[in-house]
Amino acid sequence: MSTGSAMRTLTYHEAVREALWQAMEADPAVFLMGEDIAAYGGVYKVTAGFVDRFGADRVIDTPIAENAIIGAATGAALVGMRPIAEIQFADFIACGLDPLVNMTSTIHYRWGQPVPLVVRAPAGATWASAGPFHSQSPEAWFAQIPGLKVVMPATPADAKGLLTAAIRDPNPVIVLEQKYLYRRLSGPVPEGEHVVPLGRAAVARPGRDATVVAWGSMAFKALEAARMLADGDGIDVEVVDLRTIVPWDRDAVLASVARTGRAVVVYEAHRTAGFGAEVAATIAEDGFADLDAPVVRLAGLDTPIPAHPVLEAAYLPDEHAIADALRRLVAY
Amino acid sequence: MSTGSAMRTLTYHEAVREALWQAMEADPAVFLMGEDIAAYGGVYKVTAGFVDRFGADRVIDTPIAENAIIGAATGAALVGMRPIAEIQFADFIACGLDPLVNMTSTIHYRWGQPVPLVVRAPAGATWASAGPFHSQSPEAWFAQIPGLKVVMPATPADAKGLLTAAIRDPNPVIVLEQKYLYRRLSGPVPEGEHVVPLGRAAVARPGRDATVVAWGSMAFKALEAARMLADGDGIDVEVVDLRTIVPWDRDAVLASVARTGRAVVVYEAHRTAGFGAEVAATIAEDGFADLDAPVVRLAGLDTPIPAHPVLEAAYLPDEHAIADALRRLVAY
Amino acid sequence: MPLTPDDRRQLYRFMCLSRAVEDAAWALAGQGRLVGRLYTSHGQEAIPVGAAYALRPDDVIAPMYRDMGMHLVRGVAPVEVFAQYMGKRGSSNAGKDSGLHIGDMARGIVGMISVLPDSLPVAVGVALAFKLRREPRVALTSFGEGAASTGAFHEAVNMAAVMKVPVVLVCENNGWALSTPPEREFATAAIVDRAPAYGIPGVQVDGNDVEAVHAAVAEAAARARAGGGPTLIECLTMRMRGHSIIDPADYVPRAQLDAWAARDPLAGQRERLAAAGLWDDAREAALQAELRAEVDAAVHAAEAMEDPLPGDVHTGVFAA
Amino acid sequence: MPLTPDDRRQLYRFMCLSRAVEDAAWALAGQGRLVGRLYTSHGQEAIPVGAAYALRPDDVIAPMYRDMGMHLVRGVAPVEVFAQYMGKRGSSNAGKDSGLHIGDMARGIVGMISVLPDSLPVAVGVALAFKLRREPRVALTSFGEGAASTGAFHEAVNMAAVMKVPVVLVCENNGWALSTPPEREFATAAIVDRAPAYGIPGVQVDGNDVEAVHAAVAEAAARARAGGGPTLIECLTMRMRGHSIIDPADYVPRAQLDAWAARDPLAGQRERLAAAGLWDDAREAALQAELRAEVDAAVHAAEAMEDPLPGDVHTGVFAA
Ligand SMILES: Cc1ncc(C[n+]2csc(CCOP(=O)(O)OP(=O)(O)O)c2C)c(N)n1
Ligand SMILES: Cc1ncc(C[n+]2csc(CCOP(=O)(O)OP(=O)(O)O)c2C)c(N)n1
Ligand SMILES: [Mg+2]
Ligand SMILES: [Mg+2]
Repeated sequence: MSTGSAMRTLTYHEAVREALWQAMEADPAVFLMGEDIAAYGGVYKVTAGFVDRFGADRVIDTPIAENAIIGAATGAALVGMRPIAEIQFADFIACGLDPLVNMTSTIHYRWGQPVPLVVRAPAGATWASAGPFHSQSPEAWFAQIPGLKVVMPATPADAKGLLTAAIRDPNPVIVLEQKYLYRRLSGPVPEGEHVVPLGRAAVARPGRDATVVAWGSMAFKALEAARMLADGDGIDVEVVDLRTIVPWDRDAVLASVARTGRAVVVYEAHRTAGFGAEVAATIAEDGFADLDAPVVRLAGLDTPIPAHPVLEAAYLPDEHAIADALRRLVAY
Repeated sequence: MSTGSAMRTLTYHEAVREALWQAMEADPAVFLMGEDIAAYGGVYKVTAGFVDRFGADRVIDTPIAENAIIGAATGAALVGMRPIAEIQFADFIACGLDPLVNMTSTIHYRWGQPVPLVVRAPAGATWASAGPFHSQSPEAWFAQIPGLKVVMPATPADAKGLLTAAIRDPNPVIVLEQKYLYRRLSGPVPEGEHVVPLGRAAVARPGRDATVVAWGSMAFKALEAARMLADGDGIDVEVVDLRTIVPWDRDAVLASVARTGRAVVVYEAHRTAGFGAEVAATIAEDGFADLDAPVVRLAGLDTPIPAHPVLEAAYLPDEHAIADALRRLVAY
Repeated sequence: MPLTPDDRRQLYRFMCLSRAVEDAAWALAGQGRLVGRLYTSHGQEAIPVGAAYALRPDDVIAPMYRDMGMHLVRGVAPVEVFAQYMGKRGSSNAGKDSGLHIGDMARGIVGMISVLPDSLPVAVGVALAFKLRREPRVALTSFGEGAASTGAFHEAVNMAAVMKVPVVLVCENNGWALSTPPEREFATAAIVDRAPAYGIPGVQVDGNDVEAVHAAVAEAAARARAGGGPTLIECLTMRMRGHSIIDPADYVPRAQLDAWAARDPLAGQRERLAAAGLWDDAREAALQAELRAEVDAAVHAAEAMEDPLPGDVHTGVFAA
Repeated sequence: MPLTPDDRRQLYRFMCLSRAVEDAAWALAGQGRLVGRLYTSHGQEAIPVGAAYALRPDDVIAPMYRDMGMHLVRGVAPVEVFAQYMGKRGSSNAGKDSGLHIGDMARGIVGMISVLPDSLPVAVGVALAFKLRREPRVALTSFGEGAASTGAFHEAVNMAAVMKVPVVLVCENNGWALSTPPEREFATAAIVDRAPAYGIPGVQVDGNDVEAVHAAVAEAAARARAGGGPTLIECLTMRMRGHSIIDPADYVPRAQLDAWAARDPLAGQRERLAAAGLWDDAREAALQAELRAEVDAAVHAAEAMEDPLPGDVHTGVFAA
C-alpha cells in the first residue's frame, strides 16, 4: 500500500500534514475548509503554510458555522469535489451534527450518490486541562449512525495512511485526530504514497496472555501498559489497535481473543454507551466460547471531562489503570 | 407512589396527556413550548386542548428552532420555571443537540445549579412507513453524555408515572415517547398522582428460562414474544422492561440474569453502538459467572430506517425474531 | 432573454402537469396506495415551475418537499414520481425513502431530507464548487418561510454571502408553517427584509405569477453566473391544502383561502395566455386530455413496478 | 437616571480593576500557574463594565468569555476570579471547568460554556421566564461578532424578537474572531445591520466609551422592562491582545493596534473625569495602589486555597 516508501521519523502532526499536502498536490478536487485554517493554519497548525502553496480557493476560512461547513462540504462533494472540512475541536461537531447524521450519511442509501467527504477534527483529552468542551471523543455517536465511516489513528504512519484512505474513500469519513498525540508521538512514516485501508485493525504488539482492544490515545497508553507488564510482571499482552471505528475489524479482535482468552477494552470516551460497549458486547456474544474471563471495560468516567489536572487524571484511564486491569484479568 | 389511585384504562397517549395536564394544574412553574403545540395540539395531538385551558403563556408555539427551544427552555429552568419542551420528532433533536449535550447537561456538574427541564419527543419507528427522518431512537447518544436522564416508557402507566417523575426531577430529562404505542396500547393507569421513580426497571413478566431486556416499543414486542413462547413452546421468558435508560437499573437486570442464566437484549435503534451494547457488555462483565450462554443482541439494522413497509419490517426486530432468538438461546 | 410564446405555454403546461400529478397522488394517498406522507404544492405551482424553468440544464436544484414542478421541469417523468411515491424498487429511493426526496445528480437534483432546511447549506456547497472551478453554473434551493427560522438557514445564507457563491435562494412564503403563521415565525413584515442583513440583494415577487417568478430567478441566476453572488427571492403564495394529506387545516381562516383561490396560478397564466391570443378552449381541452392520459398511464405503469425485496434493506449504506 | 459623579468614577474603577485582574492573570498564566487557557478583555473593558453597571441586581447576565468586568460589577471578588482560574476546590467550578465560566444564579450569573454562543439562547429563556411571570427583570447576554455567524445566534435572536422577551443582546465587535476578520464572517458593514431583519431596534455604540455603552444598555434595558422586547447593541472595539494567551496574533496589522491603542477605554474615561473635575493624579495614585494591593492579596488568598481532590471528579453530575 506504500510506494516510494523511504521511511522517515515524523510526528503524528507532521504525518497528518503530509497526508493533506500530498492529497492537495495529487488531486485538484481536494480542498480544505474550516475556521482559521488559512493564514492562521488552524488552532493546531495542521494546515500552516497550506494557503501560501495552494491559495485561498483551496484553503478556505469559513465563518463560525459548523452546520454550514458540513452541509456545504457535502454539497461540494456531490458535484465532484473532495472537500476536507476541519471542525476546530471535535466537541463542536455537536453544532453540525444534524447535516452529518441526517443528510450526509443517508444520501448513498437513499439515492445512490457517493459523498466523498472528509471531516477532520482534533479530538480527545490532553492531560493538560482542556476541560469539558475541548476534550471529547464522540466516536460512539457516529458509530450509531449508519453511513459514516470513522477513523482514529494512533500512530504517525496510520495518521498519514488512514487520512489518505479517507480522502480517497467515496463515503463520508470522520477523522478524529488525537490531539494528545500530535506532537508527543513520533514514528516511521513512508515518504511517498501511503494508504492504510479502512476497516483493518493492527496488532500493535503481539502477546499471549490477554488482549487489549484500544484506539486513539488509548492504543498508545495500552502499549505503555503492555511494556510495563512485560518488564515488571512477565505478563505478555497483545494490543489490538482498532484504527477504524466504522467499519471495525471484528475478525481481528475475535481472532486475538481466541488466542488469548481474555480481553480488556479501553477507551477514553465516557464509559456508558461508549464504543467500547459495542466491542465488549460483540466479544461476549461471538467470542463467548473463547473467553476464560469476563470482558472488562476501562474507560473515561460518566462525568463531563474536568479541567483541573487532578480531576482530569482521575477521569482518564492511564497506563497504570490499564496494567492493573490486566493484572486482575490474568489472575481471574 | 400513587395517590387517589382509582384505575382506569387509558391509552399510552391519554396517559401522557394526563401527566402533562396534572403537572400543569399542580405547578404554575410548569409550561410547554414547542412547534405547533398550541392551537394545533402537536403533531400527535398530545397537547390538544391545553392552550384553551392554560393559555398561550403556558402553551407556547415557537418558531422552527430546535436549538433555541432547548437553549431557551434551559434558561427558563435556571430561574425557577419547569419547562417542558416538545421536539416534534426525536429525529430533529440532532438540530438542538449542542445545547443539550454541552450546555444543559454540564451545568450542575460545573457550577451546581439544578436544571429541571423535560424534553419530550415522539420517537421510534411506526411500522407505518415514517421513513429515515421520523423513526429514529436516539437514546444511545444521550446515554453517552453524562448529566442527562433518559426515559422510554413502554406502558400507559409508565408513560404517566415516568413523565411525572421527569417533570419533578431537578435534572434535564429526555422523555422518548413511543409513537408506535400512542394509540395502539391501552392499560390501567392510576387516576390521581402517579410517580414511577426514575432508574428502576420493571419485571414486566416473570420467567425462568431466559431474560429479555428491552425498552420502549421493544418491551411491548418482547411481551408478545414471551406469550407466544409460553403458549407454543413451553418456554418461560422473563421480560425486564428497562423503562429508564439513564440511570439504568443494572441491579435488576443482573438479578434477572442470575436467575435465568440467559439474556437477549432487544432494541429498535441501530445495532452498532446502540444502548443495548451497554446492557450486553455490562451483563457480560458483571454477570459473567451467571451466564450459561452468550448474551445475544437483537436490534434495528445498521442502515437508515427505510420507508417501504417491506423494508421497514426487514429493518425492525419483531415478536417473531425475538421468539426465534430466544428459542436458539434456550437451546444453546 | 424574454420568454417566447412557446415558453409561456410551457410554463402553463408544467403547472397543469404538476396539478394533475398531485391531484392523482392525493387521491392515491387517500386510498392508502402511497408509501409515507404526501405533501403537495397545490396553489404554489408557479414557484417551482417558474424557478426551475429559469435555469440551464447543468445548473443544480436543491428543492423542498412541495416542489413537484421543479422535478417535472428537470425532466422527471410522472411515472418516476408515482414510482417514488409508491416506494417501488425501481424508483429513485427504491423504497428506502419516500415523498419527493428524489435525487439524481445526472439531472442536477439534490435529494432532500425531511429536516428543515437541510438542502440549503448543501446548495451553497454545490455553488461553492462551481465558483472554485470557475464554471458558469448556479445552484438554486427553495425553502418555506418557517424553515427560515432555523440556524441552518442563517449559517448557510451568511456563508453564501461571505463567499459570494452562485446560489439562488427561493423562499416560498405560503402563509403557514404547518399550523404556525408568519408572525410567530418572525417579527418582520417579510422574509426578504433579511437580505440586507446578509448584504445580498433581495426581491419579493408574487409567487402566484409564474412569469414573475421566472423573471426574478432568471435575473438572480444571471447575476450569480456573472459572479454577483446569492440573491434571496421571497415568493408570496398560499398553501391551498393542509400541510400534508392528514392535516385538515382547520386553523386556516376561510377568508384567507377564498382570497387566494381567486388568484390560482394556473388560472392566472391561462387567462394571460388567452389575452395574448396564445391560448383558447380547444388547446385547453387538448392539454387536459393529454395530461389525464399521461397521468393515468404513469400511475398504471408505476403500480405495475416491482416492490422492494426484504433483502434490499441491506444494500447501499456505503458506496463501494 | 443620568450617571452621578460617583457612578462615573465607579465605571472607571471597575475598568481599572478588570485591567489589574487580567494583567495579573496574564502574568500567572505565563508562569503556568493557571488551569486551562486564558482569554482577556484587554481593550474591551468598557463594554462589560458599562453594560453590567446599567442593570439592576435582580437582572440576569449571561456573559461571554472576555467579560471580566461584568463579573466584577456583579460582585464577584478578585479572589473568586483567581480561585476559578486556578481551578481551586472552593471556586465556582471547583476545578471541573475553567476560565471565566463562573455561574451563580444567586448573583444572576449564567455560567457560560466554550461553545459559541450558547449563552445566548439561554438568556432568551431567562427573559422568557421573566415575561411569563410578569417580573420587571431583564436578561443581558454578550457575544463576539464572529459568534453571530452561528445558527444559535439566529434562532435565539429571532425567537426573542417573536416572543418579545426582555433581553439585551450585546455584540462585542472587536475586529477579529480568532484570526478571522469581520469581512469573512459577514458581508455587511456591521452586525447591527441585522436588527431590522429581526424586527428589533439596533444601535451601534463606541465600545471604548464606557458611558456610551452604559447609556445604550440602560435604554435597552428600560425598553425591555417596559415590554418593548429585545435590542441588539453592537459595541465597536478592538481586541488588544491575542485571542488567548497562546496566540501571538501576528495576523493583526500593527496600524490597527496603534490606532486603537490611542483610544484606550480606561484612559478615555480618566481624561473625561479629569476634564469634569472628578479625577486627579492623587486619586489615580491612590486607586492604583489600592487595586495593586487588592489584586496581590487576592492572588495570594487564591493560591492558598485547596486544590480539588481526585474523588471530586465523581460528584455533582446530577442534582439530588
Ligand atoms: C428541523 C425541523 N423541525 C421541524 C420539522 C417538522 N416540520 C416539517 S414541515 C414543518 C413546517 C414547515 O413550514 P415552512 O417552512 O413554512 O414550509 P411549508 O410546509 O409551509 O411549505 C415543520 C415544522 C422539520 N421537518 N424539521
Ligand atoms: C461553535 C464554536 N465554534 C468554534 C469555536 C472556537 N472558537 C473559540 S473563540 C472563536 C472566535 C470567536 O470570535 P468572536 O465571536 O468574534 O469573539 P472574540 O474572541 O473576538 O471576542 C472561535 C472560532 C467555538 N468556541 N465554538
Ligand atoms: Mg410555509
Ligand atoms: Mg471578535
